[in-house]
Amino acid sequence: MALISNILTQVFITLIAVTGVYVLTGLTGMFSLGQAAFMAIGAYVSGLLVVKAGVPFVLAIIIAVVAAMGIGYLIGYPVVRLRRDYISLVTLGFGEAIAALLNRMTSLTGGASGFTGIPRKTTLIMAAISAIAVIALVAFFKTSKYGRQCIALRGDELAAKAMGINVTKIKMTTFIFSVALTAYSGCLYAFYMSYVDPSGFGWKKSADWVIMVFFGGVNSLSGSVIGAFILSALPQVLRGLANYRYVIYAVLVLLIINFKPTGLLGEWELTPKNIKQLFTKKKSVKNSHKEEGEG
Amino acid sequence: MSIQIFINGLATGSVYALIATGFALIFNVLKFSNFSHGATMTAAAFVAYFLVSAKGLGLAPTLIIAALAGAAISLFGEFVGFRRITLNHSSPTYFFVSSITLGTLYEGLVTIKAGSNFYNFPQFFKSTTLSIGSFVVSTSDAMMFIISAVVLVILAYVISKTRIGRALRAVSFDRETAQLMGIDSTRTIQLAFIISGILAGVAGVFLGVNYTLYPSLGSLVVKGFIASVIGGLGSITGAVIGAVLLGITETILLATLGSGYSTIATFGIMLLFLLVRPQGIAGSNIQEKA
Amino acid sequence: MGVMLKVNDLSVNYGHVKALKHANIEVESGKIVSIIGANGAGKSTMLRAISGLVKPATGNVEFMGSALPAKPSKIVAKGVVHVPEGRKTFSGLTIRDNLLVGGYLYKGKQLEENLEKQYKLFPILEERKNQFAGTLSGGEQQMLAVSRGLMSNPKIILLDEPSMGLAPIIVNQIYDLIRQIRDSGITVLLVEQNARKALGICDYAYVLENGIISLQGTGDELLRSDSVRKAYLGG
Amino acid sequence: MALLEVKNIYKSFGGVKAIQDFSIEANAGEIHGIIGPNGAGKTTIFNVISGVYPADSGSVVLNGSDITKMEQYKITRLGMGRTFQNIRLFKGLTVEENVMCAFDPQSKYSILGGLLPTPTRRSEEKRGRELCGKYLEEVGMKDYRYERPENLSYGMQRRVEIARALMCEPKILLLDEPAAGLNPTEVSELTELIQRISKDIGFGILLIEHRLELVMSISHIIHVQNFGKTIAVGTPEEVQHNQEVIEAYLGKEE
Amino acid sequence: GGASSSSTTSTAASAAGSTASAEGGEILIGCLQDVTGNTSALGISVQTGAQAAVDEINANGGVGGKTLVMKTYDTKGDVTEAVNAYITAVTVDKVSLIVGPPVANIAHAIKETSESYDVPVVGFALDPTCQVKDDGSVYKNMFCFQPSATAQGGIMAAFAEKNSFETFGIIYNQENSYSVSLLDPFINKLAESNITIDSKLVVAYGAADTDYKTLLQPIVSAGVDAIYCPNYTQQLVAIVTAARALGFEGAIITGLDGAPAFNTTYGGDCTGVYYINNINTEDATTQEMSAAVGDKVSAVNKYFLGYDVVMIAKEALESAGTDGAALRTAFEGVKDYKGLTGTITIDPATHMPADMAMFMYTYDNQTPVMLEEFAG
Ligand SMILES: Nc1ncnc2c1ncn2[C@@H]1O[C@H](COP(=O)(O)OP(=O)(O)OP(=O)(O)O)[C@@H](O)[C@H]1O
Ligand SMILES: Nc1ncnc2c1ncn2[C@@H]1O[C@H](COP(=O)(O)OP(=O)(O)OP(=O)(O)O)[C@@H](O)[C@H]1O
Ligand SMILES: [Mg+2]
Ligand SMILES: [Mg+2]
Repeated sequence: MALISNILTQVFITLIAVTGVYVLTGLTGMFSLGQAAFMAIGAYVSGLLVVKAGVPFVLAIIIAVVAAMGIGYLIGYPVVRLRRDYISLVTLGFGEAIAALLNRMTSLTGGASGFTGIPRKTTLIMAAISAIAVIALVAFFKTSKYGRQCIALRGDELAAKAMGINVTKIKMTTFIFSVALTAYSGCLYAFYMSYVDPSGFGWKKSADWVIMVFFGGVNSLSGSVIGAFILSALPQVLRGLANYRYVIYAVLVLLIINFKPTGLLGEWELTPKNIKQLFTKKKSVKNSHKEEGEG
Repeated sequence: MSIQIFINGLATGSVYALIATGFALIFNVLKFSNFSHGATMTAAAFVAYFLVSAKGLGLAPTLIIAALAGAAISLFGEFVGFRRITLNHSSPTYFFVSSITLGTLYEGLVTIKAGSNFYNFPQFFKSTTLSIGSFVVSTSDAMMFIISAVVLVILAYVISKTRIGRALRAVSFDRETAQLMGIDSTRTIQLAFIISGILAGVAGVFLGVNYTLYPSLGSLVVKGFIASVIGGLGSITGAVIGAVLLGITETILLATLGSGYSTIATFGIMLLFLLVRPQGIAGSNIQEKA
Repeated sequence: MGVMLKVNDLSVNYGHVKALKHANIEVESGKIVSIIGANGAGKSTMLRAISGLVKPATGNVEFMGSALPAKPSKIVAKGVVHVPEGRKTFSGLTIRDNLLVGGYLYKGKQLEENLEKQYKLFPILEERKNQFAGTLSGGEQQMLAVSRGLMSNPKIILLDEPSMGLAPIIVNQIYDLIRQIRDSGITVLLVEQNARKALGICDYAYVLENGIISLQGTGDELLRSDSVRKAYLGG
Repeated sequence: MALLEVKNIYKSFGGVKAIQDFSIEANAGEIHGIIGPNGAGKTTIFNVISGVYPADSGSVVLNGSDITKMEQYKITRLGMGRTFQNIRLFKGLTVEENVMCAFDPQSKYSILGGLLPTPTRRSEEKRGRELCGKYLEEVGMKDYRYERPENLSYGMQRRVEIARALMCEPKILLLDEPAAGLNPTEVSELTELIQRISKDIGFGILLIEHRLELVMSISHIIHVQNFGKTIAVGTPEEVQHNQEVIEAYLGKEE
Repeated sequence: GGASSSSTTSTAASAAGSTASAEGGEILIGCLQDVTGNTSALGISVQTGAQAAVDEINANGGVGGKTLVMKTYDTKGDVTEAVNAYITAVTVDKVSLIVGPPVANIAHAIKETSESYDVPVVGFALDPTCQVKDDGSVYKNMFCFQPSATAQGGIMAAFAEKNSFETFGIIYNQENSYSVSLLDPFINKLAESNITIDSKLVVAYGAADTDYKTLLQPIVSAGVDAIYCPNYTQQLVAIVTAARALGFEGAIITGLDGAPAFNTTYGGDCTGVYYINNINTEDATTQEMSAAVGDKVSAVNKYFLGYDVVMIAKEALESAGTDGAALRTAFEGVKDYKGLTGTITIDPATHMPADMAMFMYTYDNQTPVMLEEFAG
């Protein structure tokens, strides 16, 4: 039971970060290879505030998330103006720089030995509620004007501008939104593990999140959530297979890419309405075809 | 002293350049960053290590086997990782996902075979260093520099001047239309992967010589990535220049600021560069036409 | 002169969209044959099926008495060249490189000769030979696309809306060119929206409607047909 | 003062002088045709007016504000709508969502409404959807609003583009070859459509077109461009008989 | 080789594990190691040694008649994995004790979590902060069974001094807690004898750095007598290669990881490389045992650490049973245990060995040469 609750808590924490990546990459088409660095920022800032400054837990999280958003703004400023291919590069460099900084600021962060003594406050319930709340927020975001504009500019920036969309602003908004979510997930992580070290926030982690988003479905939030669930739980479940875990993981992802080219759910969203439609739609398609034939 | 640092930077730059050529080639054709290139380098170098070097054969056979292995691995990757994506016209983001996944797969397989131990190639060169005046250059660095330069010249010529090169570029813009010109797109893409794989194999051996051989050695691919981007995406010449500049910058910063802060400074310089010259070193700034 | 290209019972589906339903056409060698039809009737699909870009669900394509190979690149080698809808020039290649890619199957001197021939046909392409195709105006791109198709000395050329977006004077030129192409012995299969022009020039024509060949006849016959007038010639 | 005043704009790309000294004044209710051979710089005029790239010199004033160096999206919000010569609909969105995208920048709810279904958000979305319905109806595409544009034929996509441009609530509408790829019957439908919306909504239209049956029948004034220069301005009648225009553009009617 | 042995042990364990509680005939212990990942060479060596001890114990009648079963949990060099693995071990499999890692970061990761349970972790993280909290009290379950970083750094400094090296350069991995922890003890010990090291010659590097030549340049140009270089083998190989390429001919003093297989991996002449070791390779038993495992194990000293700790655990289990708190007390009371890695006495205040001897080695070309034993 402790194990399941442990795995679930971690999966929920990852889920929050992946949802952030969904907003950034899935919706807006920006690839961040430094997203995990924002998780580190969330984790370290909130942890330090509580441990070294005695700031209350909730307040520390709020400050940490806001701080990450501030840094996100600074990084986002060039990112949203540069060509799309450069985004991953800038964020990659940023991630490395953050790791270097954490290693260097030994007196504050403990450097390579890691930062210990963070009280364990994150519970399964808390992680679960957070994850559900975040998913709900992002679901609303997707169907709002923001979500639409994100998808629009992902497809064609020039046309988006011509329709009056302030492309830089929308990109900035999504970037900071996703940074906030990732940082929040970092806070929960720190207060769950009670120990953080700078090694776990490299570009491979960010890349893993991107894989989870696309594994589930290109345009589908529910797909991304399911993807994150499966892929982050998988290595835990396959624990006994030691070395083979990653091979199995990779093969699974490759299978999806080859045989389900738009991801597990594709563009389909798992909503009550859509589920209902699954059963009724087939009929309506048939009908419309008939009409066409007669017309 | 400072010239020695420059020489060291050039050496690091040559390593990056060798990584960047193979990386930029695939970027050129399929327009995506092939992050599996790193693991391909490692895997090919390991194959060569176990088949050839461990038996005491020299550098030449090692390089040949590594190149062949690289080509084979790369071709395999094209088939399982990228073929269907091109055929389905899936979003190019899938290439990214696929390439990272392939990287994980290769690294996993290498780890199963080699454990997480590390291996050192036997010493291929009679003397590991060359002295030019009062400066020292390691033999493998010098070889890498020469190989990168030669590869660059050949590739640049082939791509810009030959029939095959034109086919590669045409496929890179529009696979389907290229077929209508009588170009076998699949074959052409495979060719690009084979060349890139050969380069990966060669690069892998030299990386192994320089840094010992271990399963996650391929992480160095990010240097190739950075070099390609600042070089002007897809331009192989740009990538090589970018790689050398990156190597020199890193080395100078390392010598002056020390580790850690040099990473941060490199990031700052890169950012500044992109803001000042967003098209990269060799990229041209074409205005998008509506 | 025999039948050069024969499309037998061809059907093509995109997912559940049936774009072509058991269509049959014949193209006589040395002739211009037009296909007209509304948007979405399946005209482009027909050409795409002939040139191997889409796999037919039923039926096959015969070229000079034998079935065409499956791969588009092999089909080109047989002398069947498709100039696709929407120009599809290689935007990041120069005009010259676009043309050279068009002549991919040729090498050396023969290639140079073909290139010179095209430059003579379209002098503007020579003037701009080092400009990137992506920055050409729409019409310039269209010329480039046709010219690129001609680079591989086709036996039959499939033109998909070659006059789309061209200035009237250029449209006339293109139609002159199409005639010239035919007169030089190349068979032409022409898909057009501009039905009046297409029917005016062709030796034989087909009307596609919802994936089905609904009418066929010589250009004059169709021009005189009431239903064609109403549906495609604007009354 | 005219609604749109374009004065003496120039634009070149490297050696290509795409626009040389182009001026135009347009008012609500007017339809201006712009014709000219391929590569004459017509699309470039649109690109400059709508802010895709800045003019080398000259000025563009829309409804009293100088928009010469303004960012593209701001120009649109001031009342400029356009379609593209090569269709540029958004992939990944349905027809309705495509059109909604042009409404979204004007829609009045904040990021809070982006995250939660606030009452403002609901009422704004509803308003948007109604407008969408209206414009899609106008172009005859209402039945297809849940389709993906990439599954529609060319002509249908063109209409969706027009609906999307209308959704920007433009004062000036730029149409770049709306009839390309349509057959004569469809062209005459489009002619009616443009005339109708021009009358109903009452904005100024600039129309680039090679299909003479369209441009000659609805334009009030036609500007003829050649090699970046204006070679003639006048009523359709006048330009059709202008010798220079015939030589450069129309050719002899067969 | 490592991978296959790990999977066989774990399957054996799980097959046996199901019957353990029913019959009460078995004692399950965990082995928390990096079996994969960057430091797996160390993890696999510990695991192999521990398994050898388990097999030997079982062959001699087990622990109080019960069979000892060891199950390995892979931590993959990742702190999150480590916590997951730890929780699996203590809550699902309910192991009685855990053979801990020789890697400080992993120990750091689990030390907080381990406070909530009663399962001793008997490991080898020589960074004292893995065992001792900031306030000076100990993490109740965390033990280290080899000399601390302070001791090892001190020994190497003493050795350097004895060999009359006077000027030093240091290169260390600032992103690696093992490397960092060995830095200050060495400097401080030398300072006691009034040898100061120019801070310009103390060079840090990180995982992203590959250009050791540039890093070593100032040290080599300063013409130091010795370079102190506490790093993992892989970096050691690269650093020694670079230093020699730059023409450095002085001494290179490494930590534990300069021991074989450093010599074979490096491939060249290792003369002038000095290293510290837990074991005396001239001891007959040690020689015999290392010959038996052959080249299955790459870090021989870790093998013996694993072996010793399981042997100690056997005595503790026999005296205290499987109760966690009792076991803990038993470990705190280990006194004068004569193992293959030396005589071990645990200091209850630090959970580390008090004064434990270590050995300094060098190479003659590629052959290890034992130089002398240093008392703690
Ligand atoms: N890739 C595709 N996926 C799904 N449906 C498609 C695809 N391509 C074409 N279709 C559909 O197939 C039908 C025929 O399309 P096709 O392009 O052949 O028409 P067309 O006659 O060339 O029309 P137009 O004159 O507009 O070019 C249309 O209903 C179109 O929507
Ligand atoms: N972004 C650009 N970069 C370089 N050259 C350009 C660019 N945009 C347009 N041109 C050039 O400017 C000239 C005018 O192009 P434009 O697209 O405006 O022509 P057009 O009148 O719209 O032609 P068409 O009727 O064929 O669409 C052409 O020669 C074109 O090659
Ligand atoms: Mg078509
Ligand atoms: Mg135009």
